[in-house]
Amino acid sequence: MSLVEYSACIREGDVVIVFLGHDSMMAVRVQKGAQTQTRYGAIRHSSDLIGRRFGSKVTCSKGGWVYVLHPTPELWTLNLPHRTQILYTTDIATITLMLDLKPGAVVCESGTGSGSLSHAILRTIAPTGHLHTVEFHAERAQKAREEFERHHVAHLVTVRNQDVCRHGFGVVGVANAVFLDIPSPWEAIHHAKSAIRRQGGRLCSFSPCIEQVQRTCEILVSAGFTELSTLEVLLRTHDVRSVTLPLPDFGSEDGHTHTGTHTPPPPSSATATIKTATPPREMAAHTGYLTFATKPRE
Amino acid sequence: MSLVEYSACIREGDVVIVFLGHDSMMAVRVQKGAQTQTRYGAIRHSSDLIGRRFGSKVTCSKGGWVYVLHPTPELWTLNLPHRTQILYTTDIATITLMLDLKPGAVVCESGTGSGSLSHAILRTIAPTGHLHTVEFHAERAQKAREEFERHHVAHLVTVRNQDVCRHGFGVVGVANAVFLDIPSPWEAIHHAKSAIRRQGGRLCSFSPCIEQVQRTCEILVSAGFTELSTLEVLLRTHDVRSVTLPLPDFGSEDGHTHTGTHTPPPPSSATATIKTATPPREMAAHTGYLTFATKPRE
Amino acid sequence: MADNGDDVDAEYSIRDGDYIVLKRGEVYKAAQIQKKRKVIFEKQWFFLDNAVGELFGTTFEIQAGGTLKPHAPKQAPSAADKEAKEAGTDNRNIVDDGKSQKLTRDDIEMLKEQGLKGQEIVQQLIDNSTTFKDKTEFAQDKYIKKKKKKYDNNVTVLKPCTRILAMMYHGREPGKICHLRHDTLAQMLTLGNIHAGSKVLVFETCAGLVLGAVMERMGGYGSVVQFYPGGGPTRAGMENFGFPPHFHETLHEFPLCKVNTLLAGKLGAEWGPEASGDPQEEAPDGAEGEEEAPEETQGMEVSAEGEDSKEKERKEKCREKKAQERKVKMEEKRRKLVATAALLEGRDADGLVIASRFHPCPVLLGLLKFLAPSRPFVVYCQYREPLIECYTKLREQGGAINLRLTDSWLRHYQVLPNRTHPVLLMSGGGGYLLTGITVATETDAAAITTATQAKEEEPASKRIRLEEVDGTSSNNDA
Amino acid sequence: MADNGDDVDAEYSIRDGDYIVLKRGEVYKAAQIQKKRKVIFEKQWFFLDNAVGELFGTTFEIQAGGTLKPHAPKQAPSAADKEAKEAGTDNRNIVDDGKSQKLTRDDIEMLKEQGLKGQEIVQQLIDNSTTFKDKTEFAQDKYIKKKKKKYDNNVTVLKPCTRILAMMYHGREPGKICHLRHDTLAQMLTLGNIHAGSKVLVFETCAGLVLGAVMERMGGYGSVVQFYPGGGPTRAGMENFGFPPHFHETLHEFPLCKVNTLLAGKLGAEWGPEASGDPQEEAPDGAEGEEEAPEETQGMEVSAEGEDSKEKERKEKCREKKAQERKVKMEEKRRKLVATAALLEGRDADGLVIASRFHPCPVLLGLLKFLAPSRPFVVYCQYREPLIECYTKLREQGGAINLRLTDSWLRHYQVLPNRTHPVLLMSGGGGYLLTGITVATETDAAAITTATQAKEEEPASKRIRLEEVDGTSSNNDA
Repeated sequence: MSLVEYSACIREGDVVIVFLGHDSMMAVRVQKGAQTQTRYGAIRHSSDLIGRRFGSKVTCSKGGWVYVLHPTPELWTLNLPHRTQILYTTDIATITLMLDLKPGAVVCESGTGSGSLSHAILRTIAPTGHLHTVEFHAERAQKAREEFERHHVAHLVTVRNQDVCRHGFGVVGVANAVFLDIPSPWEAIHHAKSAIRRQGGRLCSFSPCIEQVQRTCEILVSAGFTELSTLEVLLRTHDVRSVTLPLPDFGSEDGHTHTGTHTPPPPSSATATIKTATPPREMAAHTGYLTFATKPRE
Repeated sequence: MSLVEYSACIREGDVVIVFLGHDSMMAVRVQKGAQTQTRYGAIRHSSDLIGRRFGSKVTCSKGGWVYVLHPTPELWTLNLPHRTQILYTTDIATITLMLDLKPGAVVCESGTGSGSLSHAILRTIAPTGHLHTVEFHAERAQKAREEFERHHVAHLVTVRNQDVCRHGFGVVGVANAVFLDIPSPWEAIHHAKSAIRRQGGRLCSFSPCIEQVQRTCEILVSAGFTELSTLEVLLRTHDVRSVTLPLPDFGSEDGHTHTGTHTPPPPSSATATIKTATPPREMAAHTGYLTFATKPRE
Repeated sequence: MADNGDDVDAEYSIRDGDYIVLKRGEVYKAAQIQKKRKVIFEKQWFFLDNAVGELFGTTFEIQAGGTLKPHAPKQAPSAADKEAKEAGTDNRNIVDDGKSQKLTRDDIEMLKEQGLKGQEIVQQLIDNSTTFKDKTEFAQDKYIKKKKKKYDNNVTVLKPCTRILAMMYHGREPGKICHLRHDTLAQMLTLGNIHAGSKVLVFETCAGLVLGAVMERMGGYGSVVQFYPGGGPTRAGMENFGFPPHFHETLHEFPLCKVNTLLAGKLGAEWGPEASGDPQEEAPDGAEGEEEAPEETQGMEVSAEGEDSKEKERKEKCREKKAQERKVKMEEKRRKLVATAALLEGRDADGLVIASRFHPCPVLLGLLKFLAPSRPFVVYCQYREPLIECYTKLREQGGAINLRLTDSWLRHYQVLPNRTHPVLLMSGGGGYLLTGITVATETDAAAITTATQAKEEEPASKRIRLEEVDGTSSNNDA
Repeated sequence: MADNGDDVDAEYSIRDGDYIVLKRGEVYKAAQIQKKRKVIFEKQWFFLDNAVGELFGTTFEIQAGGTLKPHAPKQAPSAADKEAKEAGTDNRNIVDDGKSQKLTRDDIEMLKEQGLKGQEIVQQLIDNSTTFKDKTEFAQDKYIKKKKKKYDNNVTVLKPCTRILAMMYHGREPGKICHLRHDTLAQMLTLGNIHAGSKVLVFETCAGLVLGAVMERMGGYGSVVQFYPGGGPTRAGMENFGFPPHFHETLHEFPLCKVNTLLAGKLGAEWGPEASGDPQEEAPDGAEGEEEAPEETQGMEVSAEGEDSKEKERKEKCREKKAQERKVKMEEKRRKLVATAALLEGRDADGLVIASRFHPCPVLLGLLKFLAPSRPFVVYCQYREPLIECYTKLREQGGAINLRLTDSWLRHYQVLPNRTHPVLLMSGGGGYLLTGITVATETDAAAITTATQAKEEEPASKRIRLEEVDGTSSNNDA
């Protein structure tokens, strides 16, 4: 198992996603002899997980069953330990496309945070690209390093514990793309610029507040970035379901409703059933503004 | 005919909406002996309009036909002469509800602009309310007055030609609600406050740019307004249509497709038809931010 | 029209029996002022007695024993909404050791005893939280909301209106109003051109909220006909508006199950003043149904028991009295039905508003027949598919133009210095609307004559004329 | 990995034969560098010859005779996007007298002769418009766009990529790509976990754009199987990416009409290396169809005419040669089909991406069988209803979890000092996605064995192992 390559079967040391049901999952590190408690009972790693094919149904000790899934960056995003606010898949997908990421790309990121985006970047730039990720918070940087090791992607990433606004990304002229998710992105723009190759590249800054976007755009323009584009993407999940609608009873022309005993079946209980999809009662209305820009060739 | 009361039949002097087809309409002032040219030919007012019931089908001189509709504020909004950018029905509906407008309400508005919102306000506050509308531009104020006369609502409205930021609404302590659609709403907030009754009332400010909203909100708070709420409403129209989707031909198990001559009818041309509704290719993404606030009782 | 004196304060004063809305933050609850009656709101109970005589919009503090004490104006809600917040932009420095709150439970109790108000306690909690400043804004808001809810003891008394009641229902019980969002209701009222003096048809199963909203916009002028399924119309939501009595006189009701009879022109023959119509025969009908049923069942149970003659006599009298009452009631009902039928027979209504859990297609096609030409109609449905069907059927049968199937998108903003952004959560959907305008169909010639005749017999309320303005060109009236 | 020297400029240099994208403002057009070949873009024609040797990203000025002259870097696009604008907030002072532009047509011609560039002319027009400053921002933008389009003679040459091509297709020919919006494509690639080294199945009728996007994300590692309906796969959109040759070696194709044969396990028997399979029999088949048809028709027409013997002989030879060619072609085709079948037979593909004008339900249910368990799939459809059906069917038959039906909403912002607001127009919808993850069904035990065996026979490209990292616990591998 690796977060950038599929395997068929579960091995010791793997991180697997235990799928308990709709919107209920957990990430589990597989260890010989270990047990994991779920609401359906315990999963014994040695007999229930190791050697099993990813995607298998596993019966827990109480008789309930779960599926064990191969981790992907997207499943990891839903199950990772939060050390910060994280980026979710909708934004990540947009960032990945708009930064032109692909295998072989060199990317700079700050901050690493909980590593949600980092894993998605690594998946896309593997096997020949590299991620330089900078995290201000020492403990978080260390935890990220450990996760990258566990997910077998450590060779693709360099984690630096420093302040990107002061000390930049630690590399110059190598990046195809830079991503910023920091409180004052405008303070890191010149570092971002110098990190990008002289042949040009792409930049993305993620900010929750419009004032941050405004300051960032101003600096981006003055730093010579072009093709500025600020956007928002919202994903809406629809609940597919059958809905039964009663049909109105307008009565017969002679003034009686059809509910009388002599006209079965009573149409006042007549219904029509439709298949439909309904939006959620509440959904994310905002995560942040995504500002993209191009550094033209020097 | 009046924009605040329905009539059954068309009379001379009425403004009627000639409905030519999907999204194609025009407002016409009915005058004895007059003619109106349409792409379907001429409409002769005396014989084709006067005395006819609203909603009738009228045959034009070239044989094509149109419907003549009773004007409503909503149809007027779609057909009025643009003297400025105008407010559209989606925002108007939200403004009307959120300002608690109803018959008898006294409303202050600035600027009058093309009168799109004014007519909708008048419809809602008639027959016992009053609209005080202030327009900076003299010619526009005059045109608005003339329109109100023609639409038989002049008794419900006072048009003032002045700068609301300098001279306010011309009334004090009478308004249930104030609406601002001006470049610097923050300069009119104190006038708005004094125009509202001492028992309290509602305020709405419409601004296209977020910086205007920020400045306005700041002043609203310092002026003692409460329950500040900034929002956006976007309406999306869906095109209802039938769509025919081809079904894939996976072939038979013996390796031949069903297109052979011996298996009629050929399923490779099999299709499924569904009824669906599709969003427009392009739609309005922004008109302005609506900021609402309450002036508490004094 | 415009008034500015002390004399109008009466209009703004809270009186015994008034319908009101309680508010705390974004939470609303409809209630009625009833003395010595306990009200429960946000897990707190109190009495509204002290609200009487105060002005609408007053914020009260809930004191020991559930009595209300009015705040001075100004001081109240705005201040409570502004915390001195200083947000961290991420949780960079937060180490969760369970020791972030320096105030103990005892400390808080002491603050309460010292007379600190809810908002002040929340501010104390914020000031004494070592991690608050470093929390992200989202986390701060969550924290404040949680604490506020726990320690807030303010409640504001508001005058009900469509805006507030629509937000209340959508927030508390969206299922009761078919998930109709307030901005969608706003579109309905405007696109339906609901206004004073018109004759509007309403069919809704939104607890009466839509009916109330329509009546508010009518302002007591004109007439509203509420169609209803089953036993009787639902009006709780409308009652919450607390309309003055004359508003209720403009409201009429008509059972769905009589629509076909009416359309066939047979209602008059059967129910008109000439036909005496046996009410007994009508009793088991759906139009009566639910309301009457329990009473009758009770009666039958009692008569099945063995009784002595005195008791029997009493029962007999009681039964006779009840029968008499029922007869009077039925007669009243008949009279009202006939009056409502007269409003509909002209097929010249000015507007139609549908918002129900019923399949909108048959409802719309049925009720559209009562509209005059050149009048708008609006149909709300929580789901898209039924309105696609409506649209298709209407296009097939004609008689309606300018059909629009729409949905809307509503987002709120937080506007604060350097922290402006959309509010983080929004409603996923506000339902769908189908709107259109009726037009005369080819075969309308006859109908027009009928309608014009019927118009003369309409109630006066429908015909409030602004003669001084409208009459200028009446010589040209055909 | 990280490189920073002049040596890598080659990668960024435009060469003859390169696939490129032309850009002006928000308008894109895919093209190929072909010397002396006229290109038409935005109603202007020119030759791309002078682009050869320049770097991607260069902006050129179109000069007289259609030759391109490169701008110096920096000077180009950013400046052109910034007008010194001063917007009126309404049209308060605009009186439309048709005299608002002080420059005459002759003046403009003179400016052109003086060598003023498009952007400069537009600025002149703005400066000489008496009403420009008073126009609303929206009207100003419209004015500038119109004038720019008329006088702009710059064009930028870009290296193709998914982002640019997706925006190009959506902007120019959305019908060709089933109205797939670029943000929706972004979701597909990410939710499909498309990455180097995996085996991905694609079925699309989006001109090859989706195929190209998948291949870009695979980076030439792994394998892609494109299923196709009718005569052959559509790949124009993929060609526009200009992938290096080794990318094409990872691309395989399989006709939809052979899916059932393959699933029945009968393809090997009929098409395998043992069976010689008469290619003639196969020719009229759908798998061949369109491509071959015109050729054959022509041949038949010719043979019907009367001819002398020499001519006949020549024709005969020609025919023989053609038959021979066809046979070779068929053999090649057979070989490829068998190879692709081998990729599919193990039913262990890593991803499935569907985006077509076909009803997605049968397509999805059919192709899902080729996926290994615990693998994501994504289905795009322009319409909602077919995906509701997919969802329902999948829930019934099982084998997939975490099903999500989604749509997305995309809005752009104008960020300018004191004029920040959402861009005034947006796309009404980006289509719908159904995503999910496959799981083993109860009856999979047998399939697992088969799949594991099949894995050994897979092409090496599928199995790029990062042994140094991944091998640490291989002793635990079952």
